[in-house]
Amino acid sequence: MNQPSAPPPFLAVEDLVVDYDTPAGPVRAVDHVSFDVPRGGSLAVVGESGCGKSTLARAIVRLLKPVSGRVVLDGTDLAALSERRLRPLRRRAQMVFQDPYGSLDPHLSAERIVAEPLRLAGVRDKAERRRCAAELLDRVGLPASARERRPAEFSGGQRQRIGIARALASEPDLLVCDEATSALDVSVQAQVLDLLRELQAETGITYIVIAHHLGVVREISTDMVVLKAGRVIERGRTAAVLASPTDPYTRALRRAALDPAAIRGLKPRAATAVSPEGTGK
Amino acid sequence: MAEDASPLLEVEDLQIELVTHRGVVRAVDGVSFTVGQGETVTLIGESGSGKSTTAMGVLRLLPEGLAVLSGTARVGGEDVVADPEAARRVRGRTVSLIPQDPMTALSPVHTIGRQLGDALRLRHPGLSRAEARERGTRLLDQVRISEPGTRWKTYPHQFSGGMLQRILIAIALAAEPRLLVADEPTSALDATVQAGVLDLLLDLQERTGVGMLMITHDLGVARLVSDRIHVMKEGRFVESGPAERIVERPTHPYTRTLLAAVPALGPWDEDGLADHTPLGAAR
Amino acid sequence: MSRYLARRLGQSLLTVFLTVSTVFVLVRLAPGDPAAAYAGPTATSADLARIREEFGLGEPLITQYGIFLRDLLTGDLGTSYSFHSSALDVVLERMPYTITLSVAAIAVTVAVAVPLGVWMARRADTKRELGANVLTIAGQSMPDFWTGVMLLTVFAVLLPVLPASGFTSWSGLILPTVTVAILQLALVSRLVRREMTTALASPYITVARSRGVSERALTWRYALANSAVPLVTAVGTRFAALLNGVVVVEVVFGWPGVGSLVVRALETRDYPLIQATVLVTATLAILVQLLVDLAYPLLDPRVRLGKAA
Amino acid sequence: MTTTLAPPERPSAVSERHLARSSAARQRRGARVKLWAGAFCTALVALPVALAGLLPLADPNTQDLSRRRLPPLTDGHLFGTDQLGRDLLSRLLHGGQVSLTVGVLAVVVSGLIGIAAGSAAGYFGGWIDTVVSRLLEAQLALPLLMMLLLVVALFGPSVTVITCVIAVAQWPEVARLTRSLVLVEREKPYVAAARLLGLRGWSVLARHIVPNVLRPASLVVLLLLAQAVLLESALSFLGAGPQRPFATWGRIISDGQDYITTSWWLVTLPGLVIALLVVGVNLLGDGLRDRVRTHKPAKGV
Amino acid sequence: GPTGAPGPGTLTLGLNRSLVSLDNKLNQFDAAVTVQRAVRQALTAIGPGMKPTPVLADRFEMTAPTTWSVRLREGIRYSDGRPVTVEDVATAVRMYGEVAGSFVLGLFPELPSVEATGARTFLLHTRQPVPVLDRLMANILITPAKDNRPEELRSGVGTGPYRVVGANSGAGEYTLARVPRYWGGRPAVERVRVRFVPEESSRVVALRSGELDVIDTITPDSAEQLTGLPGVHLEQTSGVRLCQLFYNFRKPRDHPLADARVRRALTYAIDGESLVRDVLTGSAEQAAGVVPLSLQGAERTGSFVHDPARARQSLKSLGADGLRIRIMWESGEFAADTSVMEAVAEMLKDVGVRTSLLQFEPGGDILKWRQGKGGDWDVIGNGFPGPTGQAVTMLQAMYAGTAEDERTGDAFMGYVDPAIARRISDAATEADPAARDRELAAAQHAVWDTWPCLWAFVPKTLLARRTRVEGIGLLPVNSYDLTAVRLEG
Ligand SMILES: Nc1ncnc2c1ncn2[C@@H]1O[C@H](COP(=O)(O)OP(=O)(O)OP(=O)(O)O)[C@@H](O)[C@H]1O
Ligand SMILES: Nc1ncnc2c1ncn2[C@@H]1O[C@H](COP(=O)(O)OP(=O)(O)OP(=O)(O)O)[C@@H](O)[C@H]1O
Ligand SMILES: [Mg+2]
Ligand SMILES: [Mg+2]
Repeated sequence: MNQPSAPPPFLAVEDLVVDYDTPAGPVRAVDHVSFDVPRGGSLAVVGESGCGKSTLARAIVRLLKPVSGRVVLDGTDLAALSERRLRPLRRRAQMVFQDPYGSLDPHLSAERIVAEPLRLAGVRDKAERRRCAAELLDRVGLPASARERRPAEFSGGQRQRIGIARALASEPDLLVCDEATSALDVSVQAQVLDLLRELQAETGITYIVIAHHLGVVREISTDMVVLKAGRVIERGRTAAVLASPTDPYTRALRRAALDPAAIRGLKPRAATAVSPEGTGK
Repeated sequence: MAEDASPLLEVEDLQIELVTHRGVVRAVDGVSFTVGQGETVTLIGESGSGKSTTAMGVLRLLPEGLAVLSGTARVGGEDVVADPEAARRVRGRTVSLIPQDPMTALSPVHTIGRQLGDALRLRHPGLSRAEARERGTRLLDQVRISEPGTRWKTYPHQFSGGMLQRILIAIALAAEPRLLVADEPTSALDATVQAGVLDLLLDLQERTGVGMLMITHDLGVARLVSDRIHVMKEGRFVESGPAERIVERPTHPYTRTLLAAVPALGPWDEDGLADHTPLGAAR
Repeated sequence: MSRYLARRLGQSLLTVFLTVSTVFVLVRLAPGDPAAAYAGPTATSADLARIREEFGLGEPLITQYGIFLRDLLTGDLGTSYSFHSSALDVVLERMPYTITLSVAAIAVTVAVAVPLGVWMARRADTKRELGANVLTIAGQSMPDFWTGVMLLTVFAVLLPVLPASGFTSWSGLILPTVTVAILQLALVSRLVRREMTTALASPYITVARSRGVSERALTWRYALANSAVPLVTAVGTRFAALLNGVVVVEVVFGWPGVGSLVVRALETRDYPLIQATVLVTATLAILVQLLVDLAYPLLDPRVRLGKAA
Repeated sequence: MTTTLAPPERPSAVSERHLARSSAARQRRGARVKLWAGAFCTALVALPVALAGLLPLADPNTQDLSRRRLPPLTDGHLFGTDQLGRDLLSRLLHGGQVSLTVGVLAVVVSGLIGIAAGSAAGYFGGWIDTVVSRLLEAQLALPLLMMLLLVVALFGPSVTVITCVIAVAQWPEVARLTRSLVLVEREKPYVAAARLLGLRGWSVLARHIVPNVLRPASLVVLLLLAQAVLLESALSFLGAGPQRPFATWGRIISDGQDYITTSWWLVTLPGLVIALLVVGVNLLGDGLRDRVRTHKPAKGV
Repeated sequence: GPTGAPGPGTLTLGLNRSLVSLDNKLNQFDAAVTVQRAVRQALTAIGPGMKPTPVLADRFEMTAPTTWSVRLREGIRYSDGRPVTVEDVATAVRMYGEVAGSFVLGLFPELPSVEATGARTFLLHTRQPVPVLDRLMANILITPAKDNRPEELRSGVGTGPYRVVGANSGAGEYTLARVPRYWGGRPAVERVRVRFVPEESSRVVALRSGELDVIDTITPDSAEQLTGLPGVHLEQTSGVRLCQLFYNFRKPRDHPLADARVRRALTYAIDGESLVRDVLTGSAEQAAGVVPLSLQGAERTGSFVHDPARARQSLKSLGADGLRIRIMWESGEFAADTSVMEAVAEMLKDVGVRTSLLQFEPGGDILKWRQGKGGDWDVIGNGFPGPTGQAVTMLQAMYAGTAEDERTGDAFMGYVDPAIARRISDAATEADPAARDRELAAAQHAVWDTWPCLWAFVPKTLLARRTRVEGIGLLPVNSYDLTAVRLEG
């Protein structure tokens, strides 16, 4: 896959397989997925709901142990590492969770949640940590008055932003965003996307973005892969894939994407702008 | 379908204040709107502006010790602000809710079948377990959960976020409500499934005249399904109007900012003629 | 799951075995002489030597242990020194009493403490909740002996409605059960209260409420099911402990349970009886705990047993 | 964003009544009441015990056989006298020093061991769980009193031995509960999030999981206080208590048992003192747990 | 009436110790005797005044110093109708000899051999004279030879007025029913229920509520509490048990306690009267001899005097004023043991003797200490039973220790006095009752003069009954004859 001349990819996922154990036996959620992302690149993962995107994301950051395959981050295969060997590398690969509420420790205030990774990063001074956390929260658009609140006291979008701030606080080299902006209104979303791009320009951070909104995908990613039922069915430059998708599913996806500017007319409308071949039913 | 001229939901000057440890927060500051039969009214607006609070307030689901409601909110003619009992009566019958955060909205220790079945049997007390299961699987199928039969006995943590969201939609529909309050019902769904679900909802609206109060960030969705849109910011409506007008001729600066911020999808080759990087080279 | 079960059963067997072995060694290391306790104050050294011989206490510890193990395999736990009959039989004769009292006490505890805890959760931070707290805590803080005698005085002497002692009729079960239950009430009710408060504030409760689920069902079906793991654990632990007998309550109510038996066996250094009691109660207690452990995944499907984090 | 009452064009509907009945206020009030009531009850017992040496009390061991078993409030004996004519109050206060130590140590030691071992077992699973679980299972499976008696028989009935024995006697119950709570908690997404940050297992446990299970676990721990104090009375009863004539609460109670129907105060008063203390400590614990830490005081409207 | 109250024809006894068996080969405590003898009987019994009375034997005579002639009563039968034979007696004696660790065996200097001389007559032979054999034989219960085994019998029949109709020996509960054709008179009570109620206050509550009819061996405090209650009556007699605070006789020669004068001086410190009145609430008597005076052959030898000044002064003059004393005892050795010990400690403190108290868990090593193998001590609390009712048995056990015994630690608390020991053994084998009593009296005076105890007392035998129970002739040995008991109303 890699040309000999090209620089080694920053993240290479090779033949990744992830199973879930269920009482009824293992369920394969990710099925021989391979791709790679260069340093400073950003790759979008799109696909049908339930196709294994989150699973893939969790396997990349090694919250799940893959059945087989490799996740090579900057030359190190994370998949094979023991928890202890992995721990020092953890900070480099962070993730924003799809479940913003569940992934926040309910007994900590927003500020402490964001300050936690700073402590790990070696910021010893408590006041300094608070200041940094406050700044991060500010950057994702959370008001200063909200810093002392606990997760239960926030709106959905605000929780999501706390999750983003926490992930950024680690100053990772790789950030996996699992639907990180799905609960944000478009203007805040734009603000967050700006922030991510800005950071990328500054620090060369690499993104893997899971999103359903193709507009967001287009804005943030340079490349994309399309998953279906745990397998990669299409990949390429984002612009190209969005402009002329080849796989029937991708085409259906593209067709179903709603562009407010493009919708005309009154209800009832043909919402089923999807051709039957594309829904996969 | 009840031939009732009065709106399904009539909110007037609704104000919701949250009494927190840090003082009183006014989350919703005097909003008024109505949702009539067969109508879809959409709230869009800033994150944290009070959309969910409004929705929950209308259902009187905010903790009694936390929220102080004032104004009126009549659901099917009954004012739930004045009478908490009325809210209890209408919930699960006249009105049902699709909550915002699907991952925490289901009891983790009960199977989804149990929770969906319960919802069904609340609506139809006579239903046997088997019948409930039969209807339930059909509902799951309608929201495009594959293999609903085998998934009936699985637990929420075994589902993806989008699947849970669809299950919650199925549960909300199980109540066969006259009014559906949907808080970002498709935010975790990909476009094809979203289309399917919206189709289902619109079809339902067509058939039964269900009224919908919808909250969404996706202006595309808002544009598609809404009759009226209210733009919310800091607890108030900054702009209200028919969907087309809001999307096409926004007057308030905030609405304009919002519309301007919508990520563009870009052009595409609908016929699939242009070629692009072939499969296999991801760079 | 079945592999886990097999491993757990193996481990539990081993635990029972080690427990009994520990006791075997401990009672022999501790000062005290079964022969002396047996022979009474007038015995001479010669008597003692003969009795020791008779009991097989002359052998070195390791030999005694070997014999003990050999006999254990054939289900023979020896003859009780003070009862002069099979130690196992003596214990098994008392076991029904202990089990009856334990089951009754746990049942009453759960039947009272759970609704009380739920009530306390609903009335959180009110004067009445405070009152309930104070009463239950005070109830479990008073010496069990005191509680027992007070109940006896009231219900057997002042208003003679219940028998004072023994298990001559089912009504004889009431007072000991109530006494034991009073000792557990504070813990279980407060635990239920705490867990229910958390559960009732969870989003899924709100969502279930939005579906029109009645408050009753919300509390009893949803919130309680979500508090089940700690509740079952606490109750299971208490139950296991009760199976070891409740010495004081047994003594006060003349209840022929194993608790007072083992204390008496210890007083007379009745080694076979001590070992038999420990074997029986430990097996039961460990079984109860195994069941509690196995219940976890049923009570909360997220729990994965035997897996490292 | 919300406004914390920006230009109040619209009057707030929040009345004083709402404020007073809001869960925030109720919780704060509840916590305060519990805190104060708890502190008061605790102090009412603990202070005199601590100051027993300084208070103008009769000698706890001086007997007066002609004035034995005087009921409370007679002849200057506030709590009456015991079966040998010793001043009960003085014995309670002097003996309380050991009993309180036993109780507090039991709570601290059993609590710490129990929470640490239980949460480690629940979180790490594997062999740690096996070892801890089997250990606590074994200890729970043994009749507690028998084990205490054996250990005391082995090491002699000194206050130190008794204190240590009682202190470690109760960890299994705490450990088991903590373990079960952690088993549920560790599967929650926020734990995965914490692990992802690169926290060591122990830090995840200590900083994220334990604080979330501490509330229910500490409930059990604080209730151990009474059990610990009373266990000592069972030991005293069987002659395994600390050396006579030194009075501990357990000893006073066990000696008074013979007289419970003739001289009610000999057991009832020490029992009430223990109950008062335990109620106090538990309320104090509740109050501290429920206390709302806010930087800004609540503002009215 | 209260739940659980016995019916009109049923007598319910509440024992505080679990009656493991109705046989007594291995298990005999005084209160059990009442029940055991209602089912199985011996040749004789100890009656009022500690005199032997014939039961199964109608003749029991010493025909030579080592030979006794016995005749079985005419027409006695077991409850199942079988007759009692000489073979049954011979087997019973043999079985008591074969069982290991028998308590009964300890009472006999040697077991007699049985020589049948007729269908109902036989001779009992001993090697040494056993002048009290007629009393000792009261402990050998007769069972059909066929059913007898060298172990405690779980079932089986006896000649007694009652037979067992229900038993749970693990729980210590028995139901006895009247034997229809009992060879003696028909007992008045139809059914007897025996229950084990370990806790004193529960027994008291149960008696008050009418659930129990008789509770024996009650503590001073229960006695005090039950006095004057309607429906309850207290019985008491002087007891046969001796409770002592015995000195350690293994002290080195130069130790103050090795000096009888120091031992006596210390006794002056003890206010025995107050102990009896205040601590034991009048339920005991100070010892006025070296054995309880209710025993046959007991001699009044002196009494304990309370005189702290004299104690202080003598101790000083004997150079023992800095004495420190360690008192030890096993929990439950006698009623109110801890209170007595704490009070004694305080009294000793008043004469300048510092005391430490060491209480042992039951079953611990108290015996080792008593045998001098546990370590040093000064005074031990000890209760000594007198089940035979004979002074000589008790004297032999306590004061007849020889140097040889002491090598194994068997001399009671190290008490070795060859002259006294000889006297006691001579008395024990003396066939002539008058001479024996003279000899014993002299020995008792000699013992008293060695001041073996810091203090000693004889607890009274106490029993409480509902007033509906009549005819309990409580004996000092703490048993009574169930056949004589009647139920009124
Ligand atoms: N318990 C609480 N205590 C204090 N503030 C709260 C509490 N609950 C909600 N809020 C605040 O109330 C405001 C309204 O929240 P709401 O959930 O209605 O927002 P929303 O419009 O739904 O936002 P989003 O689109 O992000 O979900 C937010 O600013 C939120 O921070
Ligand atoms: N704990 C689990 N046990 C069993 N199956 C699971 C578990 N978690 C997820 N799955 C299954 O794995 C598949 C992939 O789930 P995943 O969460 O990766 O989907 P996703 O692509 O992120 O979907 P969405 O867009 O809806 O979030 C789903 O079919 C889901 O049912
Ligand atoms: Mg997902
Ligand atoms: Mg919201």
